[in-house]
Amino acid sequence: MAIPEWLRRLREPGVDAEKDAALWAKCPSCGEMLYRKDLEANLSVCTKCTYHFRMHAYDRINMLVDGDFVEIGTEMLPGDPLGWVDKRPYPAKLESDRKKSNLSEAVVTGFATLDGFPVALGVMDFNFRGGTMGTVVGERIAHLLEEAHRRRLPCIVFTASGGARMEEGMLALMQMAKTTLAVERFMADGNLYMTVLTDPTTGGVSASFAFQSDIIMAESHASIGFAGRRVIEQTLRQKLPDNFQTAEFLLEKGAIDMVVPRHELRETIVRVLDYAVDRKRTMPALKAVPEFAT
Amino acid sequence: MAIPEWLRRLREPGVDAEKDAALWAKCPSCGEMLYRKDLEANLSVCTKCTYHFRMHAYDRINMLVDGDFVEIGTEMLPGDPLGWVDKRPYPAKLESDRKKSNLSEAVVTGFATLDGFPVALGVMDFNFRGGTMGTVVGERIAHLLEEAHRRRLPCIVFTASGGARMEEGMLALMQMAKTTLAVERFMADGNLYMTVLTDPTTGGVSASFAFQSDIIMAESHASIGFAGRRVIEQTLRQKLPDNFQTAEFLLEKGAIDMVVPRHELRETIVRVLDYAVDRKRTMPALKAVPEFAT
Amino acid sequence: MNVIVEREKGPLTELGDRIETLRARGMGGSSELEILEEKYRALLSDLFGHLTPWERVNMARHPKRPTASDYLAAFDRFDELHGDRHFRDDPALIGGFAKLRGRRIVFLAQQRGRDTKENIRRNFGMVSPEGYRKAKRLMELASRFGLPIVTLVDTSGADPGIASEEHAQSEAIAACLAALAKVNVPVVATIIGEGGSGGALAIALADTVIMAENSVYSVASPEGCAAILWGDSARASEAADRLKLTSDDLAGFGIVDRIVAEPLGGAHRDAPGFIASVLDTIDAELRALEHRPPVELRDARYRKFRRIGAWETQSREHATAALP
Amino acid sequence: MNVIVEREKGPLTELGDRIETLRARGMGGSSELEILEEKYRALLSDLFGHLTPWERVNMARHPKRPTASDYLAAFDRFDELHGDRHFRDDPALIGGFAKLRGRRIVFLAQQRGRDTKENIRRNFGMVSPEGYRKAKRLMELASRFGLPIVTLVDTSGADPGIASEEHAQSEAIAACLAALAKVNVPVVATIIGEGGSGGALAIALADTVIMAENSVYSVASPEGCAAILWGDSARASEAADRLKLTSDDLAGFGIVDRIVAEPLGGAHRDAPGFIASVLDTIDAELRALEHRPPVELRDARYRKFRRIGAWETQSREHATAALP
Ligand SMILES: [Zn+2]
Ligand SMILES: [Zn+2]
Repeated sequence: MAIPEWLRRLREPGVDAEKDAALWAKCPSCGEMLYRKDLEANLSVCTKCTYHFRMHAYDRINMLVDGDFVEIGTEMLPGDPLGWVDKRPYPAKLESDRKKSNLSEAVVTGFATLDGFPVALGVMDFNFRGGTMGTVVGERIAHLLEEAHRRRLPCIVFTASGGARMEEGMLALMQMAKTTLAVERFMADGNLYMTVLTDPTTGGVSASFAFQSDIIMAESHASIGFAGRRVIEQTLRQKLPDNFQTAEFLLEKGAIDMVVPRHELRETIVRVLDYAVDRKRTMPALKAVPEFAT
Repeated sequence: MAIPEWLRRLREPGVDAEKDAALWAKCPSCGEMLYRKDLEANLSVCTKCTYHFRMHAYDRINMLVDGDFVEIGTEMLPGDPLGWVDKRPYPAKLESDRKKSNLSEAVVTGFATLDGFPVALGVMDFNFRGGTMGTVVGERIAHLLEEAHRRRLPCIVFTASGGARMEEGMLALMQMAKTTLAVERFMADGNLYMTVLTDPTTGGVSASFAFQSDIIMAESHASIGFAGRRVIEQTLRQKLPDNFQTAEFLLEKGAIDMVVPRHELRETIVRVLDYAVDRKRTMPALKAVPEFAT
Repeated sequence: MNVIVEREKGPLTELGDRIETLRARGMGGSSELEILEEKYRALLSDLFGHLTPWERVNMARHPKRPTASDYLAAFDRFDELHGDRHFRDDPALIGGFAKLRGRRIVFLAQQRGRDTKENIRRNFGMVSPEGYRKAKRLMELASRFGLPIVTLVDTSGADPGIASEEHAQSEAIAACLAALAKVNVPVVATIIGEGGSGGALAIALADTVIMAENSVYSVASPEGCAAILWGDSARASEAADRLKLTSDDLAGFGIVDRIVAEPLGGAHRDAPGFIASVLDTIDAELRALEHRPPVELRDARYRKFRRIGAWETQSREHATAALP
Repeated sequence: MNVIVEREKGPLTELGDRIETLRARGMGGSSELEILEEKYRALLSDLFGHLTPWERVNMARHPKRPTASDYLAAFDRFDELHGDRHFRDDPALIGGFAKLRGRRIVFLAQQRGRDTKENIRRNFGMVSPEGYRKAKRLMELASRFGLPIVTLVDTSGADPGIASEEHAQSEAIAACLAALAKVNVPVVATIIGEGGSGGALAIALADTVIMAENSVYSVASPEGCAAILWGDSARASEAADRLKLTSDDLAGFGIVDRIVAEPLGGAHRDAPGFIASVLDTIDAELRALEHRPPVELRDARYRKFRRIGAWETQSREHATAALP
C-alpha cells in the first residue's frame, strides 16, 4: 500500500493538526520529548516508557500486512439521517474529521496477507469521531464479515471506539445488532474471528463485535470497558484505581486471552493464525479478490 | 407400586433401625417431637419448622408418580472389585446397608408417569452407603439415560450423595465420566434432563450429572456443594456461616434455577414438563415399556 | 423531578378528587358528574395530548408506570428460573418459563422496583453481567425446547458499577446479543418504559420489536447526551428532541415494528387495559411468527437488522480515489 | 514430610556428592569412579526398586518432580490463553495453543508451583471454578478448529475454598467434563504427578489416558481416606494400599491405557529424558487418534468409559423378587 509521504505526515498519531509540523512529540505518560522520526520508527511506542500512542488505521495496516492491502467498503459513506445539529451540524463534524484524519469513516476494511496468511482485516480509528460506531461502521464491519465468509477467510478486527455514535441516534445503536448477527453467521460456519482491542475500546463496540471473538487480544495499556471511566467515577463519586479498565487489569479478571505489546502484535497474530487456520484452505480463497488474483 | 406395610415401616426416614418401633420422631432442627404418622402424612416435613427429613427413595417415588413405577436396572448389583477391607469388608457393609435400607444400591431407576407425563426417573438414597456413587450407581444412571433416550422420554434424577464411593476406588471416580457421557449424549438429541438436588448433594455426583441438567431444582434446606463443609472448615480453620452450601444460598449465588419445598415439588416438576415437553411425542414412547403397554 | 408527575398535580388531581367524591356519594350518571368528567377529559387532553420527546422520557420513567411484574400478573402462569450458574442471581433481570394466552414461552425482562426498597434490591432495573448471563442461558434453553422468547425492556441502561466492569459487562451484553442472533425460535421484544442503550438492546435483538406509545428507546440518556454536547445535563430536554427516541421516530426508521397506543395521560391511567392490549399485540406477533421454520426465522432476523441504517453511497471509483 | 525426600538424604546424597567431586576432578572413567557409580546404582535400586503405593504418592508429590511448565519447555512452542471471560484468570490451570513435535494442539494443565512463592500464586495447583471454565472454553475452541487436546494432570484436587463453593465449583467441573464429552477432536490426558479425584478427572476424560509410572490417580487422598475410615490421617499409608491408585493397578482396571516408565528413583532423576519419553508417548497416541472421524472418536470415547466398572449381574427375576 503506497501512502504518500505528505499523507503519512498528516496522520501522525496523538498530535493535534496544529502541532503537526513540529519535530517533537511529548509522551503523555512519562513526559519525555520524543523525536517524531524515532517515535514513528518505534511503531508509535514511547522509547522511554513504552507508552502506546494511538495509531492511525493506515499506519497500523502498514505495520501488519505483507504488502498489498485491498480496501473494500469505501463506497459507503455516512449520511445525516437525524438531521443532527448541536454546536455544529453533524455533516460539518464529519467533514472536519475527514480532513483531520484523512479517513472516510471510523473503520477501514479490506483484504491482505499476514506472513502469507490471507485475511480479512478491519481497523478502527479513534481519530474519526472518536471511533464511534454509526451506520457506516456497522455496515463496513458486516460487509467485511460477509465477504470474508464468502471466501472462508479468517477475519481480524482492531477495535478503538468511544461507543455508539450519538449523532445517528438509534440507527447507531442498531449496528450492535447488525454486527452481532454478521459475527455469529460468520463464526457458525467454523471461521476464525479474532479481535485486537486497542485504546480505547468501550460502549457499543466493546459490547458487540469486540467481545464476540474466538480470540481476544488487547494491546498493552489499552483502556477497555463498557461504561466510561468518568461515568463510573461520577456515579460512584469516588476515584478509581489507575489500572482499572486497563488491558492488564482485564487479563487478571479473565476477560481477554492475551495482552500483547505492539511490537509483538504481528508475530502473535500470525502464530494464532498458524494454530487455527488451515493454510491450504485459505490460500486459494484470496484469489477471489480481484486485486490478489495475480 | 404396592409396598407392603411392614416394608414401608422399615423404611421410615431419618430414624435408626433400633428406634423404628417408636411412635415418635424428634425434629433435628427445632427439637419438636413429631408423631410418626403425622410426619409421614406430611411427606416427612416437620409440621412445626418445615425441616425436610431425608426421604427413602421409594417413598419419594410414591410421592411423585401417578400410579405404576416400573423399575429397571435391578439386575446390576455391586461387586467388590478392590477386595476392600477397612473396619469391615466392603461386602459386609453392602449387606448391612441392604438390610437397613431395603435397597439394592444407592439409586433406584425406572419409568413412570407424572400427571400423565411419561418420564424416566432416577432417585438416589442417602440410606445406602451415604448415597455414594460406585459402579452400579453410574451404570444405573447411564442405563436410565440410554433407555430414556431410546424412548425420547424426559429424564428426572433426584440426587443425594456423599460423593464417589471410596470402597470402589478409581472405578467409582470413573462413574463421573460415564454419567457425563450419557447425559451429554441424551441432551444433545434435544431431550429434557432435569435434576432435583436433595440433602445432601456433594462431591462426584454434584460435579457430574447433578449440575449438567437443563433445569436444576433443589429441595428446601438441602445441603449442596463440591467439598464437604467439614473439609472446608478444617482447611480454613474457621467456622462457616449457617446458610453456607444450603439450597437457598446457592439460589442467591446463581447456581440453581429454583428452590422448591417438598410439598410443591411434584406440581413444579409437572409444570416444567408442561413447558418443555411435547406431550404428543412422549405419550406413545412409554408404550415401549412392557409394563406400560396395557 | 418528573415533569409528568408535576403536571398531574394541581387542577387535574383536584378535579379527579371531586369526581371520586361524587361517585362515592352514588351520584354516578348525574349531570353534575358528567360535566366534571367532560372537564377532566378536556384537561387530560390539554395536559397530555401532545407530548414532547422529553415529556415522553418522563412518562417512560413515571413511578406509577406498569413494570414487568405488572405485566406478568396478567400472564396465565410464570415459573421463575434463577441464576447464571456461576456467580449470582441478578434480581434486575427476571426470567423463566411462562404461559401467555395459552402459549408456552420463555419470558425475560428488566425489572425496576415499584418502591424505593424494591428499587434498591432490583438495582433500578440496571442489569449486571450476571443478569445478562442468566438471560443468555434462558435464551438457549428456549431455543433447545422450541419455546418463543418474549422480552420486556425497561431499563435506564446496563449497570455501570465497578463490579460489573470487573465481571466483564461488555462480554455479557455481547454474549446475550449473540445468543439472540442464534436462537431457533421467535423473539418478540417490547419496550414498555425506558429502553436505555446497549443494556436494553441486549434483550431486544428480536424478530418483532413492539413499543408502548410513550416509551422511549435511545442510544444514550438525554442527560448523558446533554452533558457530552454542552457540558450541561440540564439541557436534557433539547437532547431528547435530537435523539429521535420516540416510538413514532423509531417506527419511521424501521427499528420498531408495532406501536401500542396508550391511554390519554399514559399507561398508568389504565394499567390493566393497556397491559391487555400489549399482551394481545405480543400474542398476535407470536402467532405470525410461530410456524416459520427456524432457518427462515433466523434469515429474516438477519435481514431485518442488516437493513437498518442510513448512509450515502459513492461510486466505487470515486471512493477509491479519495482514499489511499 | 515426604518419605522419598527423606530416603534421598544420607548415604545416597553422600555417595552422589563423592561421585560429583570425582567427576569435577576429571576422573571420569577411572575405576574408582566406576565402583562408586555401581554402588550408587545398587543403592538406588535398594531404595527405590520396589515402591509401595504410599511411597509412590510421595514420589508423585516430590518437590523436584517435573511440573507442567517443565514439560512445556520441551514443546516447540506455547502461546498461553487466559481467562474464563467472566471473572478471573486462574493461574492454577494453564492453557493455550501449543505446538508439540510439529503438531498444533490445545494444551491444558494443572500447574503446581516450583517454590513456595509460585505455589501460593498457583494455589498449589488446586483449580478454582474459573480455571475449569477457562479449560472448558479452550476445549470448545480446540473442537471448533480441529486441534487435538493434550492435558497434563497434576493436582491434589480441586480448590476447596469458600469462594470456589460460592462460584459453583461443582458446576464448573461438571461443565468441563461435559465439554470433553462433546469435543470432536482427540483428547490425550497424562497423569504426571498427583491425580486427585474429580478435580483431576475434570481434564482427564480422554480418549487415551497415559500415566507416569510413579504418578498416582485416586478417588480420594490417602490422608482424607484414612481420616474417614479410622479418624486418623496418619494411617494414610494403609489407605494408599487399599485405594489402588498406582499406574499398574489402574492399567489393570482399564482406566489407564499407557504407562511411561520412570528412571530409577523417580522422574526428577532424569527430567529431560523422562519428559521426552512422555512427549513421545503423547505424540504416538495422537498419531493413532488423529485421523479418526469425529463421530467415531466420540463413540469410542463413550464406549471406553461406559465399560469401566465392575459389578455383579443378577437374573432379572431374582433382582425383581428382591425388591418391591
Ligand atoms: Zn513515555
Ligand atoms: Zn422441626
